[in-house]
Amino acid sequence: MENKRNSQTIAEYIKNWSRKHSLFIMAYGTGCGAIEIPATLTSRYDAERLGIRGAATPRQADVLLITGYLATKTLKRVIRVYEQMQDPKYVIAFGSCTINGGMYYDSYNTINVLEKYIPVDVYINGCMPRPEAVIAGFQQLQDKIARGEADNGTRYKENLEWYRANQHRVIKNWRMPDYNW
Amino acid sequence: MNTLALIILIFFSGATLAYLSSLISNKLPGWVALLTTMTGTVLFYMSFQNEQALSFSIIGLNLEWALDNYTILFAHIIFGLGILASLYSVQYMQNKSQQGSFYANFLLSIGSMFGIIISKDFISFFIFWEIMTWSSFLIVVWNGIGFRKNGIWYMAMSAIGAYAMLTAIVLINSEIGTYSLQAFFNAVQENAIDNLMLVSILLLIGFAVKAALMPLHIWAPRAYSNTPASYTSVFSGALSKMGVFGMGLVLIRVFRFSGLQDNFDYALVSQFTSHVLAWLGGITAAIATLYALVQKDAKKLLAYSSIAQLGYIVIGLAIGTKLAVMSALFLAIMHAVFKGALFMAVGAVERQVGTTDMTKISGLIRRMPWTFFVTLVSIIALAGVPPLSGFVGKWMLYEALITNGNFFLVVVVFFSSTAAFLYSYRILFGLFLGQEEDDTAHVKEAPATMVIPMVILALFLIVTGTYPGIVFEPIAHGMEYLGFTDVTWNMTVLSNVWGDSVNLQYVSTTIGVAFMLALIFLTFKGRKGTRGVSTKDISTSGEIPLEHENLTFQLDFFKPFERAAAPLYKRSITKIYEDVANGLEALFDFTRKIYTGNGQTYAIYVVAFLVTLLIVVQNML
Amino acid sequence: MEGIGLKILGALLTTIMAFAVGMTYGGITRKLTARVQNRVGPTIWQNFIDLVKLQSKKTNIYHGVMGHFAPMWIITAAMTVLMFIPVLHPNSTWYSTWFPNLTFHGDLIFLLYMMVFGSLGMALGAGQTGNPNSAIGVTRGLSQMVGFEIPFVLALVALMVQYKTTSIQDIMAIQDQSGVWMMFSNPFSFLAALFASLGMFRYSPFDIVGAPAELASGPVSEFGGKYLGVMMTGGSIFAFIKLTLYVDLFMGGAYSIPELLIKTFALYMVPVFYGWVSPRYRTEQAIRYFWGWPTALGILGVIIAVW
Amino acid sequence: MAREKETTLYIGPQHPGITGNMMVKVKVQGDTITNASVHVGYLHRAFEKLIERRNWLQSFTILCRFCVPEPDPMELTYARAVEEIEGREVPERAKYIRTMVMEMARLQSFMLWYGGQSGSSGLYTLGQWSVGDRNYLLDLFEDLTGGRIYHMYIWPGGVRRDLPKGFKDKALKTMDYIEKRLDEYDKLLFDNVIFQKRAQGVGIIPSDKAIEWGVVGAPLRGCGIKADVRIDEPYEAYDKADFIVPTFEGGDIWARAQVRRIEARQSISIIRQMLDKMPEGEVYNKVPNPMKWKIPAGEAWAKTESVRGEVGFYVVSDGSEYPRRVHVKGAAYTNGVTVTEKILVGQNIADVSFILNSMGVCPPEIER
Repeated sequence: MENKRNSQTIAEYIKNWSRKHSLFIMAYGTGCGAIEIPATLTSRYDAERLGIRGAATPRQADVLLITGYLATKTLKRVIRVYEQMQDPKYVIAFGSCTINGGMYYDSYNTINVLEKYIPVDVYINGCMPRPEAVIAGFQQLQDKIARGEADNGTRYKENLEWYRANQHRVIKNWRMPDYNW
Repeated sequence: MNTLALIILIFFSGATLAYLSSLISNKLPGWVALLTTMTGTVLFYMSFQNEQALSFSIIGLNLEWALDNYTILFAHIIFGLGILASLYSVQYMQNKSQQGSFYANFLLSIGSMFGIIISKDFISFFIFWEIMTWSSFLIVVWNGIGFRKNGIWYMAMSAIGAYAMLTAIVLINSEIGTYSLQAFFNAVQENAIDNLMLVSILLLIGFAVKAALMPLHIWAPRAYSNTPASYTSVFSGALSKMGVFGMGLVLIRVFRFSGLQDNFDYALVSQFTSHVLAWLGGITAAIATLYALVQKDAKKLLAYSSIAQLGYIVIGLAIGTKLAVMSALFLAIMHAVFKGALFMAVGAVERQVGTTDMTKISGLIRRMPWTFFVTLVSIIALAGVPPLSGFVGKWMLYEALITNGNFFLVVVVFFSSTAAFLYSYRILFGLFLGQEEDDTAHVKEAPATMVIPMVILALFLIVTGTYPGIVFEPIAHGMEYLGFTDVTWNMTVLSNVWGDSVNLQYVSTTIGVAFMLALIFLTFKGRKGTRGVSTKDISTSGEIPLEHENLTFQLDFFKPFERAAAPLYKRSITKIYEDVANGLEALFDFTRKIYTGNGQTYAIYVVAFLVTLLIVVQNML
Repeated sequence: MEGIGLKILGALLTTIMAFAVGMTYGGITRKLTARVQNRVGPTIWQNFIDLVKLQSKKTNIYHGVMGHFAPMWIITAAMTVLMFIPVLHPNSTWYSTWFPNLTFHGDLIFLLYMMVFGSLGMALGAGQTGNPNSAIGVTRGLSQMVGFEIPFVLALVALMVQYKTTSIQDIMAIQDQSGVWMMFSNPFSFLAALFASLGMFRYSPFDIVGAPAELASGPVSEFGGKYLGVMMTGGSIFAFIKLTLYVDLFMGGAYSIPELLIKTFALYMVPVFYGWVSPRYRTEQAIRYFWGWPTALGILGVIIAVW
Repeated sequence: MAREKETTLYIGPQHPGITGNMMVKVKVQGDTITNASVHVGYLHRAFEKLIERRNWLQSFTILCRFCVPEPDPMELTYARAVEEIEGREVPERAKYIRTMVMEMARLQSFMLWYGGQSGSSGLYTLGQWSVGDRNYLLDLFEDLTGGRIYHMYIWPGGVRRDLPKGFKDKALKTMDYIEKRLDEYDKLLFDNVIFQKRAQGVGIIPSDKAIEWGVVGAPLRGCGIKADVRIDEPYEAYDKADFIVPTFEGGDIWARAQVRRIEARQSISIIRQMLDKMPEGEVYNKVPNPMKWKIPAGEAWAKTESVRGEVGFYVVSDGSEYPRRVHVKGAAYTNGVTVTEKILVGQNIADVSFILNSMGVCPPEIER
């Protein structure tokens, strides 16, 4: 693990370094965790000092934040947004609900395990995670990027069939444009 | 036989032939017209180096026809556009009815335009002018649709112009006793005409109608948008230039080089008229631009844009300095080229899609790439963005205005040409960009005979953007005919009287190099894994649009701008004319009551009219 | 032809400087903005990092040929304008060695039009993507341009009339000879141009083109990765160009690079300061704003220049 | 189906201009909205159903998640309904604390509203300040309840804990700070000519229609109608507080913003009064073993005034450990869906997120 950074070529190192220090986050508040995003980005916690800033559209974004539980209706939109993002892309999942459903484990309208539908890089535990935890999560992601291990988009592409099957299982009304991944 | 007469004869007999051939087959007239224009053009270009002149007399009137450098300048426009338009026309008109009358009038108007510019006497000038007016009118109402809406304004305005011109001609004849143009110019030089200003202004009114100068422009949007596109390119490109041709003669030869500048009154009035005209041109440009950018129909938009562009040309002529006239003539030629190309492109869209309503079409870029290319080039030229030739004309116009001290006029011109970006984008976006819809999925590129003329025009724009000297040369000769001396020009360098210059070669080289670098960098870097996607694959906030939902922004494109400029849109000139017309109708109603049916009363009226006329004329003389 | 290598080197140097200065100013702005907002803020090199990141992103998609060309148009326009603009004062030694480029071969009106070239490309690219937000953003941008061009052109006309030239070098030279900067000899025109610059830089309250909360960043909403990176580069060069143009025209140009930096930075802070405390205008309000006081000032400036 | 003429714009769910996870689909002609429809359902978690499977105290974990920006009114309303069914007394001191918590929640919600206003209007400085300063209030909450966002502090029978040591001083200090900062925000926002131009005459709710449409909260008071549960049917210790409920004429964004501006000041005043007047004593009338706690059969309707307007809970008990039915009348539904759809028509695209923010739309509360 420690050796990984040294084994990178110079070009890879520069790429990963720049990716690490410039994370554009997708402004999509999918669940209640979104309430701590403004706090994270504004003056007290100031995520911009780490190079984190908001992006308005998926084309420009690097990080997709899944801020909490996903209703199936939202899941569909999240998949679309995620697929429209440009590689390399990362996913950070907030809160217990994305890990195992959390307090909504028995709700008929939310998904329980996010990992089944899109690949996740970093989970931030808690409900809701404090801004400090969010920033710690970001730093974890940054470390992962610097090590060159964050390959979310590739993972998704390689296991597309599996993800698609899972997605189809929960989204009954699948009316999505086709992508030639 | 003299070539000039031969060319005229070819066109007029070609017109007859075209009409007659339509009785045999509906496909024939197009080829006849193409053949005729080709013959005429070849004849002209074979012979125009020689000084051509012809004079003969019919029923006691001496008619003189001759070629000069100013004439040749406009002949280039007429024949260049004429031959391309007739080539374009063959396929464009393919499935339309009544081709016989269309082509007959088409050839008549081209022939009569040539007749106008070679006429060296007022009689043939006026006759050809009227033939041109009538033939174009017949094309405007050719399909019988919207005669009252579209044709009537054209006829009314043309009539005003024709009467003004006729009055002027009669007045000139009463002064100098001949109809010869040369005699008129000589008389002007010697200050032998008493009411020269009246004559000039009447002539200017006659020409302003064809040049669609405000407030005489209202026929133009209707007429332009109602004609088949193959003729509209000639209509807007060449026919409107006849007004410019005449205005150039009056404004430069009569006002500027009359040898009367020492006469204080005369100088004052001519200066005043020039200024009024220049401002009229400016206002025309501004208002027409504002109207153009609210249009929904591409043809109408181009029609208003034509009016605006002619406004710039009129400004240049009215300012009358060397640079200004040069810019005006350059813009006149360029306008013929890019507006010809644009009307052809829109015509191609009309033929392939069936409509030119920009709220109904979108995303044709992949279906009609050549048409898009032509439109793009023409629009860049129209907007005056370097490195295409529109910029050259605009640059000279601005420099002429600034160096001449027309500071506020330059702001008006700048306003209108900045606002022109809005409608330029409107037409590009409206037809070619935006969502690619399924209902235009079957659309194919226009046939080659339509694309080739357009592409030729576009290439001309590109070449003259860097080498405007190609066009400057005939312009300089033409300006020498108008009376300018030492007209200097350079192949690739523009310069004004203050000595500031733009080197176009450097401009286009820099743009080319920078663009190539960017192209290489962007295209070859990270090319792998990039896929072209359709316009359906856009970020609609994560949502998936429904089938019937429209994702192209089409309606009321520049609404905020309209709101901001609301006072400028308040009063339409058409409305004013309609008010006047209503007033006149009431007046005529009243007049009709005077007609009692009694012969004696009529006699009294006639006598009273003659007496009044006599008094008026006496006072005037 | 001797010295063509030197010329190319000079052109390269100009481009790199313009790029670096534009990017750094952007970074400094971000830092200062953060300080105003009680934050630490990113480093001032953050924009460079962002750019490297954007260039290192894969480009998964492109929307047709105009979408592909749009960034190129922008960078082409930026580089071309840069070649024709005198970065330093013609009398300075640095200028004659490194920065003359093609500045003797173009004038003010040419520059005005050349600057539009990039916007046109951007508009076309945004149009092809088919995103309605992009098209609305473009129409807003074009409308706003008609707004601020009026005071700007009035100021330029005053300038050209006052100095009887349209060449930027001559304008700078005359200011140098008379010893009075344009901004003092004709303050009204300068103010008109300054107001126009607010619209040109598209900071609040004139950031109506991108307006994230309204249009999700408008024209650029479909551009990511290298496209966005190239646009960003072009944008920073353009920022430098506009600032240098203002310095050349109204502040007598600069003799050395530090002087240039000080002057441009001072000018740059005007829209930035204004942006910190302003909400966004609606489009028609923005246009009306430019047609109000700035235009009146511009007309006053022309009148003063003539008499 | 034939293609529509008007352009469809999706504002949300993933859009910087939307408040939370919902969608406003607008049809635009030019930049004028001809038709707007608010789409919800992105956050549906079936709360009312889930509560039926939780016992009386477990429900509180879910209750506070009804409305993320301001969870406390939900807890209070539910607690009051439960207390009413069971007939449980609340100690006097707890009433004061509850009132104070409510006003603190209101205040932090106002701070967030300032942030939203800044985002939608492009005045980012304001948002950075106010959302940053909001953390001081959240610190107070943390001291008091242990949680930043979700508190679960108000329980049937009182509040869970008494004030911690030194809380009063800290709270007063924070209030002084916030009050000072509010003045600065006002200078930045309300004195700004551009904001005035943007806000005045935009997003008008006709005052004669306001009641008919079911407008509640600040938008209603912005129509000049004085309606506030806190004075109409005072609960907890509101009858002992001295405060005004501001009303403004006009019904536009400007009026609503003014209402909020004054209410924020009033909240500070109420918090100070509560801290001042607070009697000593118990804070919690303890419930028996929560897992076995049954309350008698019955039903109750309780309502409180949240920052978005009136929130009502209708709770039915069948005498078991679990609620039989909990129905929530949220404030945001009428304001955020039906009324917003109506007033968006005829407005500019630029004003959509402005109007949404001024209506105090809170998607999680709409969905439940």
